[in-house]
Amino acid sequence: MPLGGIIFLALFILAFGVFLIFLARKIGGRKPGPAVKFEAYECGITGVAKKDTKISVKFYLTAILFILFDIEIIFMYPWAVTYRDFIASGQGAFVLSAMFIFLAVFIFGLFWEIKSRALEWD
Amino acid sequence: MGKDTLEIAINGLKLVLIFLMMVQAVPILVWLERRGSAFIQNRFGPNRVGPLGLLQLLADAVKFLTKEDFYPRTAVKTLFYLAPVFALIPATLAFCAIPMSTPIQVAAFDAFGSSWGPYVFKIQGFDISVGIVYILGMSSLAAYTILMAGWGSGSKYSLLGALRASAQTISYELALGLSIVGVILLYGTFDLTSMIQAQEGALHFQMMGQTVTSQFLPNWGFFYQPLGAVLFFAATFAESNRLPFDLAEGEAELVAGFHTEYGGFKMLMFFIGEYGHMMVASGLFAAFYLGGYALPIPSWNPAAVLHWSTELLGSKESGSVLAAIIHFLSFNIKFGLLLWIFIWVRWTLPRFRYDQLMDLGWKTMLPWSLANAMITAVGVYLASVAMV
Amino acid sequence: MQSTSFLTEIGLSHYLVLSALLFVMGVATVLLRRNLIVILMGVELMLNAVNISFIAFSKYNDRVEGQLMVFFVMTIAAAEAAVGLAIAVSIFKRFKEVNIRFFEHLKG
Amino acid sequence: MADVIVFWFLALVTVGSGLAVVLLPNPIYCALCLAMTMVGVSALFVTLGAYFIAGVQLIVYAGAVLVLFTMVLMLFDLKSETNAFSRGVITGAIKVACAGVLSGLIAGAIVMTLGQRSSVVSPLAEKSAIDSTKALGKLLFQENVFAFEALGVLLLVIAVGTVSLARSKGGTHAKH
Repeated sequence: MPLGGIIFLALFILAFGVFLIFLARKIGGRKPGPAVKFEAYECGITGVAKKDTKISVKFYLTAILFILFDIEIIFMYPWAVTYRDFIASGQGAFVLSAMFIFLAVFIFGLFWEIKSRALEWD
Repeated sequence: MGKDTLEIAINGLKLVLIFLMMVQAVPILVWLERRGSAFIQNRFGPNRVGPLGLLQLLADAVKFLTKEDFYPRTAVKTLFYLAPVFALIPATLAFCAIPMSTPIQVAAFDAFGSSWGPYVFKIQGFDISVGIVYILGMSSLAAYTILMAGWGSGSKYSLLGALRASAQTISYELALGLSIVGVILLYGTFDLTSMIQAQEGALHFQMMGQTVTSQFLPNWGFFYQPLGAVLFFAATFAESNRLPFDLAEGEAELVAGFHTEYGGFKMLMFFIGEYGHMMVASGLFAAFYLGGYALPIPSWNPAAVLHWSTELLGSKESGSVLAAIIHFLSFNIKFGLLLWIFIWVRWTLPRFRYDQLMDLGWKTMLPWSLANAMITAVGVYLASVAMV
Repeated sequence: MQSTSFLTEIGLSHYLVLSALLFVMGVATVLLRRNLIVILMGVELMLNAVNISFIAFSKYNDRVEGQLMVFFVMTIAAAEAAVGLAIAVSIFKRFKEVNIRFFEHLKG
Repeated sequence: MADVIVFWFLALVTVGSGLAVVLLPNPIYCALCLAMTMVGVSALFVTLGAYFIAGVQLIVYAGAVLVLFTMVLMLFDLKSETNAFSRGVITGAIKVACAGVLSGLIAGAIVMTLGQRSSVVSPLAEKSAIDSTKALGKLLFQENVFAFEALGVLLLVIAVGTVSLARSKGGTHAKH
């Protein structure tokens, strides 16, 4: 496993990117302007304070459901990679049915989420 | 990384070269995208600077470099500046794990008073035997870039764009991960090179002890996993935030999504990240479903090409170099075609609405990729059991 | 001579000490911080520290069970984080507050 | 030699970013530093030969759980806390002392066991990544099938539970 290479490349890109940003800062500079120039973009009107930005709770609900389903998918990976070995040793039917029971739970969960309208965006 | 100093140095240089290759491919793709979109929409596109507008790339780079360095008053400067740098890392690290050609062999030689080699250099950044898991892990880190940029800008548009983009990315990661299960079941490995080797030769289906062989078609994964391939490709569009799934930067609603406040080189880095994800997706698709670097004719498999080039050039080493060049070109043709499809789709399909996007991800693609994995499992079982 | 071998020969003890350090950092996060979500992060840090020692023992005893245990721990940890954050978000929606000191004065 | 440098580098990264989690007052920086720790831990798993687990660590922890943490923190939009740490000299001192005693106990336990064992245990035969993954899969699906199915049910329960929690209006603790 070329861990050293991965770390080397990550650090190289980090250095490269930081260097480029500094270069662009040096060349581009930062010119003064009226105070409104340094406001965050707000369609041309004067910005108001950022308090109470209402963000739908759906975003985090999606993220939670993503975690749970992601783990179920991760469980399928070692299964998929050993599946042919199990078939060769005659345990294919057992492992297949074990996974199908697991998937039945998964599918039940997915349909429950759909039916309970947890995934509706309006 | 290597046995001795020379090998380590060459492998390190190779990584830097792959990174620079990705970086310099981006202006070319941008040019291709602008000219291609102009062609599709029956207009001219950039055609003033240089022949066919090719020098536009250079002009753009100069423009990006000389732009004023701007950050809004409300920005969190650390995150604002770090986000574009981090945008480069996951895509590049993931791309380095994709095999691009057959290895080059170097014979032993004497230099600097000691003997070196023999070496085998792979045309691949890192040879990772759990390649798929590594690539998925690396590309799942891309969500941080988006969140850092969105929150660091201190702008409402950026924050909303970032939340949308990350919710979309993670939703489609499920369909992506599940469609890959079919591929893993098919080849029984995580290693991309073994997958490509499994796709050599002529197409043959095994079912209940019968084998049907087609001499004309290559043994590509696409013929075993058509549904999986379509789902995988669609999910990668959403992963790389490309139209028709570029809700994060729907201009009419969110100005430019999470990079609203970015300009100049910082925005260029986000671009490199986005195109990097497209390249990872295209490279993975080629490796999973289109035989990777192998030529599309069954009898011209990598071993045969290596044999032919060795006969032609007389030595094993120069033969391996020629074979590597041939396979590299073959990989790049597939790679380029897939990237062109990314561009083509962008200028053909309209954008989805956000609820449609989420519905498609959770209620259509997730169940279908689940069905694909189950069908593949049953198919592999039936094909193997009757064989025994 | 002792010090160089400590630096150049990485053994089981190195991983265990690293794991212990991370675990203590997790404990310190849970004890010292007042933000509900940062406390949950401290719990994750502790679980990760334990995972390191599981994997280290698994490697140095040449048994795969340690890896399997880590797989299970990760699953449970992710589930715990999901539930913890769901509770944190519903608390935040109700009280607009994530500082645990605030909840000392609640009555059931 | 390269392995040694990699280990010390990773130890530095994990411990450094772990300390940042404890000490930084801004919770968003805490979450990002924790993500860095997770990536470092994943790389440590690679040095220990657990390749698949390292990938899972990257996908599940760094790619999912901490993205959720970061998203929730942005949802709350907490800039920086005025008082991030517990107040009170006595309670604070007790807590720091607790952490110190715990670290001392753990370090002592490790040192004492090391004295009994023969210095450094040598790692056994190096396995290829795919073999160790296959061994993991076989163990999971032959001897631990029940645990696997139980985890499936657990995940289902949690999926249902979190959706109900997210919808709840706050239970009996109504705010007046």
